[in-house]
Amino acid sequence: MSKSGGEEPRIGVFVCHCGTNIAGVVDVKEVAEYAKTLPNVVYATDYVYMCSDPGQELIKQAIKEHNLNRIVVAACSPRLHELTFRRTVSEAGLNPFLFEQANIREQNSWVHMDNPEEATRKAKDLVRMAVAKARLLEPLEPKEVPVEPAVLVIGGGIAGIQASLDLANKGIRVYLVEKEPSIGGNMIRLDKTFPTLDCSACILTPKMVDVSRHPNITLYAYSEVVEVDGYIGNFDVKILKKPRYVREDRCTGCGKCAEVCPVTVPNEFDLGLGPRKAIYIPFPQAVPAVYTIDMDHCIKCGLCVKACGELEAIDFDQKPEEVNVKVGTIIVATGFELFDARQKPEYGYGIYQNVITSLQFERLVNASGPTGGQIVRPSDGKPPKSVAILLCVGSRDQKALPYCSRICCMYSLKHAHQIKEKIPDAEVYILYMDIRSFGKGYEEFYNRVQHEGVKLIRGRASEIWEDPETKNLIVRAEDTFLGKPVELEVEMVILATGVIPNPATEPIRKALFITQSPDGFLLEAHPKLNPMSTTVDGIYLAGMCQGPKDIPDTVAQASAAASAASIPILQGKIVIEPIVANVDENLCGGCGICESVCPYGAVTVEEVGGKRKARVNEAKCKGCGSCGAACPSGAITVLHFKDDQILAQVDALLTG
Amino acid sequence: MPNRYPGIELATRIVMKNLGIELVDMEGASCCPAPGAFGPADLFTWRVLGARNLSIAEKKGVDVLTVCNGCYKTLYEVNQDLKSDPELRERVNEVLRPLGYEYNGTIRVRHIAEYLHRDYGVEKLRGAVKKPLEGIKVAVHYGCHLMRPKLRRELGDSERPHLLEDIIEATGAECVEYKDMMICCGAGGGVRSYDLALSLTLTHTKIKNATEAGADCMVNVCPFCHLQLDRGQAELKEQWGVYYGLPILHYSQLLGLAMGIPPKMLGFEAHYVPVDSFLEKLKGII
Amino acid sequence: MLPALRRAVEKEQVVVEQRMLTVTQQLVIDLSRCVGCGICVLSCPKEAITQGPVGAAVKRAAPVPPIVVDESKCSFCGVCVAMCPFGAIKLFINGEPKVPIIEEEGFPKLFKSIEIDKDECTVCGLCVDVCLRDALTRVLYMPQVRSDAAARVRLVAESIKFEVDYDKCTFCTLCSSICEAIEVVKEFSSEEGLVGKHVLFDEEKCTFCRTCEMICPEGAIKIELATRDKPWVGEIVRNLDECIACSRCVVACPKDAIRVEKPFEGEIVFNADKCPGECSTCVEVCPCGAIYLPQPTKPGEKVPRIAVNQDLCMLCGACVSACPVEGAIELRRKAVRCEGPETDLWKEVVEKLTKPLVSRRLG
Amino acid sequence: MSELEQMEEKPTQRAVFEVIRSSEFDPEFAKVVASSGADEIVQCFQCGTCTGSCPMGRVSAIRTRQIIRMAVLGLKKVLATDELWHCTTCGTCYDRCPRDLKVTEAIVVMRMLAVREGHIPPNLARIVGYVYQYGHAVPINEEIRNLRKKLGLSELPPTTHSYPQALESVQKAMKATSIYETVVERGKPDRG
Repeated sequence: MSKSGGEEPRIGVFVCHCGTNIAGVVDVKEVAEYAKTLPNVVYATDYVYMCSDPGQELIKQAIKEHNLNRIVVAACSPRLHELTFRRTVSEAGLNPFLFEQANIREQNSWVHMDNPEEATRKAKDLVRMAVAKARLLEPLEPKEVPVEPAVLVIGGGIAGIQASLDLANKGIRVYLVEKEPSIGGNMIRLDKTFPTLDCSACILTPKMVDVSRHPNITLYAYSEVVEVDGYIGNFDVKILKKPRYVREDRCTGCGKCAEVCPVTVPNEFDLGLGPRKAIYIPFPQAVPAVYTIDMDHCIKCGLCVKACGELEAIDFDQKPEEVNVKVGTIIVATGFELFDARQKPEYGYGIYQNVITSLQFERLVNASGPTGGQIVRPSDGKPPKSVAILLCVGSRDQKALPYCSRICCMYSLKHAHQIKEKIPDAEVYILYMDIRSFGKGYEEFYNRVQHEGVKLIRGRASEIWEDPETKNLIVRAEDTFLGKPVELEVEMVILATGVIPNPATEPIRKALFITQSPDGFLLEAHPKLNPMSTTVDGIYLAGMCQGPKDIPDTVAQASAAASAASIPILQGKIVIEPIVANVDENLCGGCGICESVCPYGAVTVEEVGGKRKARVNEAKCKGCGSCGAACPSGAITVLHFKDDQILAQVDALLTG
Repeated sequence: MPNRYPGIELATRIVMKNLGIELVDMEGASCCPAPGAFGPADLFTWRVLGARNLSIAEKKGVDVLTVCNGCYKTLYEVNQDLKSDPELRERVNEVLRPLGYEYNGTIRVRHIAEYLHRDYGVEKLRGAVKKPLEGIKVAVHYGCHLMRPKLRRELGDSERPHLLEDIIEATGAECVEYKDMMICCGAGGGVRSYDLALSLTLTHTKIKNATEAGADCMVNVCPFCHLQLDRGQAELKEQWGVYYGLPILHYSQLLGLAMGIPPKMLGFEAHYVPVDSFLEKLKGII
Repeated sequence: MLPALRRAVEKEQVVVEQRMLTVTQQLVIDLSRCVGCGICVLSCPKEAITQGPVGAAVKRAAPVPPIVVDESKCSFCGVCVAMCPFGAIKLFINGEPKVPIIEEEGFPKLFKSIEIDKDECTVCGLCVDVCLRDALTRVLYMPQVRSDAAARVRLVAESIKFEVDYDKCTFCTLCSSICEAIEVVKEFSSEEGLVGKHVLFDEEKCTFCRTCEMICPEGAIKIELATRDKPWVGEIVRNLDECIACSRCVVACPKDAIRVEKPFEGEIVFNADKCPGECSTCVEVCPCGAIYLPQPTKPGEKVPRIAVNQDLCMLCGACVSACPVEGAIELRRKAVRCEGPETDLWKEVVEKLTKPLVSRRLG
Repeated sequence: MSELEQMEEKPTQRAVFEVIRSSEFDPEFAKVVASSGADEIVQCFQCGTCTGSCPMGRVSAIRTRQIIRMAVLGLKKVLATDELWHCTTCGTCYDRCPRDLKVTEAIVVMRMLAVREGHIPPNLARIVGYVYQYGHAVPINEEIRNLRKKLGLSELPPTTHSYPQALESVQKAMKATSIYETVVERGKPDRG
């Protein structure tokens, strides 16, 4: 039996009533009395709220009076108050890890409410087990590691831009990585923003310019994060700069190359509505204003080289370039993509020319879009005199996306308004299930659009047919208020497609060992109290990658993430929980099973003195125990959950 | 096998024989029974009788092939239900065992269209066509229960499928798109016998739209749809005074023509809408 | 949905289309012109074109394009348009025929030329007769002269001299009474009485029949004709877009007046011993009619199974694409000529085109 | 007289002003529908995709969404409606329902419950009767026999028509389930 400091354990047991949460079911007095009968227990008592100040004082007093060196509190889940009691114990002069908590609330009184007798018996079992483990507890010392004073921001949309600027303004170095040739994300594609109708580019481009000029921000556009190693405070990041085939240091963005380029292809930025050349910038205000050659379409005719002349910015031989940076924290802001409307074949997207998506409409109505802001329908280029907007295309649909995409109601109301503004005599219908105008000023905007004569029909569109002659569309639905099927003949249909997590997030998610919720978006540490952090220390979330949200919410979360990401950096060092895996190198055979099961990438097998041995990176280790369970030779144990400690608990349970 | 249109039975037997596929009769089989017209009377009885039919095929160790969407729905779904629910299977077998039958879930149920498309193969089918029906415009009628509900089938999308188009185009004919192509013939779910006039409204929509799209004929894969679309036109003439005269062919009959089987062996006599003018059109080909 | 990519066979054309809201690009392949030579396949910088069935492989009712453009790979750059020796490919941007890469001088055009020595040419039209396309047309300036004697005369006449010996002329008007070209002017004066004055001649109306000369009782009229060196009755008009540089015209010209410059230099070799005979696919596909099945001139003479007239061949390679026999035909292009800037891209294309091509077994 | 009063005068119009009272909600009915195979109907959010998809809805009074609504609320009178029998079971609503409801199956279940309540349409009784009597909903008649002979097929197909023992087993199976009592027996007078 291992002892700490060579002393005989003197255990104090404290049973909490938690008001009536525990005491209403469990006979707490009986449990406390029982505890006194257990070996090494020298003191036991109960109290109404152990976590309260008087409760904690009670523990401290008892430690002093009874010279206690091990503490067991039987109360709620350790998730809630383990830290509280560790601190209490520590204040009384004991090592905080000489404390054990027995959960007699969540795992007992709450689940056995109708059986107080059995619950009391189970509480005794749990206390007995805790005491058995407490006897074997060892003092542990937390470690401190220094923090690299820089932040990596992945994704250059509004979330990444906002987070980068906030951090940079605090004086922190920021590496902003964007996979597209320019930052701006999806927001820069939008025409106006609801409900204030600010021009999206007008409010975003100043921030983009700030990013490009800020001395604390290093922008890696047309680049991808390919590898992340390390842990909070010390992440090693490998960034791959994709070849633009245009030298960033020489290109002035003059555009002479694009003028002469003979290859015209659809511009992804306009969602294929308008053209670009094989050498291009996606939009005029692009940051950085550097041209990129699309090698999928370039034929290397050399006209651009000639047009570029003495600048000699074009370099067909450019290769991908690797950049390594070191950062203390990381913000993921990888955004979203649209649901592919072709998955709802009843709406005919991809088949009927005049069925477009909402994002295509944004480009159509945008003054810098391919039509100069004129709303026209694709089949004949004429302004449509009637438009139907279909909500929830993909969203709130068990056959597609079960969740609400949150933004579609509002942007569709905005689209209806924009159509009415530009084609006043157009009939605009919105087919909806519910209008969710949840934000500040949103309900008022909804009201305004109703005033403008937009017809809202409460019914989800069931199908669309195209008249092959006129290319008009017949939208079928039920007006559920009238309880009658309706058929609307319109000249254009806009599908308010839902949002999905950006597929490009997935490799990043895996590299960072962060998790996703069932909907595919990245999982936050706590949905209410910590929505901008992940379960991995030092990695934070901003914007749509965490879940559908509008611009105000995205910006707010981005600032929150920036603030959270700056804390370890401003502290300069971080404390690491000592409950980590520990390798007994004498037993380790270097088989590597531990490495393959570790969900955090904390265990690696390395050469030590000519032999392969498992190594634990204590900063990355979460103490989950997967490696310990998998180790065939019993070489790995998790401190505070050592084999003898757990076996003692099991013994205690079976011998009760 | 369809009782009303023996021509479909004959055409299927000949066509399959020519394709080298052996058909085994299920002696003593009963009505599938009809999913829409019989099912609601008692879903358990519907499953018992369906299982009885399946057990006949099981005993012979062969999969079931249907030429009818209704039979397909009943037998496919009963097979699926009983395979996945051992308790239900036991209750069904409790009724069947004393009668000398037992369902064990050992076979598959396939529709002839599915079989020709997936198992036999479109390319091979094209190879079997001796008289490509070039220049013939076909309006495709899927019928509902072949593809729907898609969650209970493995045939893919039911909004814009191309299963039938593929095997029809293998005969050399061209498929024309027409409005409301995927809607019901009107007969299903017992509606034909419950309210004939109501069922004919959908029939009218289909026939009218197909005719306006320039179809020379409409091809189906279900004798019940076949009845509604064929006899329904005679009924529309009688009740509404409108007549389109659009010839209705079961796929087996169309394939038979393309394989060079003489029309008189394909049993067009039982049709209400004469196919003479259609056959006239094919004169240069067959 | 936009952008819309489409490929469709419409009548005798394959249309490859990329449609955006404001720009539509179409690559149109004229199947009546495309011979399946495969030059575009080799030239395409994006490898978007593949060889389809050529020759005997094509025995179907509907037209099967001998080249297949993958619309998803095509950059609509127009290099194939510039390279096609048969003018079978056209690029349209918003409905207008346009090849930006040529207009911006990023790529030259395939060179070919027809020159006709006007001095030698007799406008006989044999060249037009043998031309397989519409590259040559004979334009006659006066096509309807058979019944118009005056016009006939003017075709050959430089000038017609009509001279009246007034010493002999009695102003009898016999000449003017039979000919519209002659007018006799008489005047009367009190002083001199009736006096003949002039015999006017209208050259335009004269048919050089000389009847006036013969009818004049006094022999006062004399007609002389100054003929042109060479009656200039028309010309052969060239259309280079249509010309496939086969040189049949050169061979046909009795005056050696035509010179054709071909886009390719090199040679074609027929290994007649490898040819199984009785196939003649190469003969059928050859756009120049350069390949033939030699016939014995006398019984028992051994002739090769297949042969080519090198003069007529323009080295397109259609026969190589079509030949189903391994190694029966070999094409070795040595040089490619162009008109316009010889850019790096052009040089790359030339490199690909000048690699030897050998016929391969089908399948 | 006001328009409202006028309408109230006419008893046929009164239904317009009908109040649905909570006392009419039969929670058991909703449970029975759910337990008979349409377990997810409570998730219906009344979007109307089903009605909008329904080909019959365009030509008849059937409103799929309302049928489901009545079942969810436990309004048992849905079983007595004519519209319940207008569904052709085409499954379009089933395929499009964003809540993954087995809409068509729910309707078939409700039809079965209607039959148990005694709402037996004559055609249903007739078809069940035919199956009992001949083994087939569409028995072979004289005309078809002749045609079969003419086409060179066997006069009777190799089904229950040819195998009396097989027919007997069908009849026994039907007797062993509740259908005999609820439909065959009760439906007899309707069979002409």
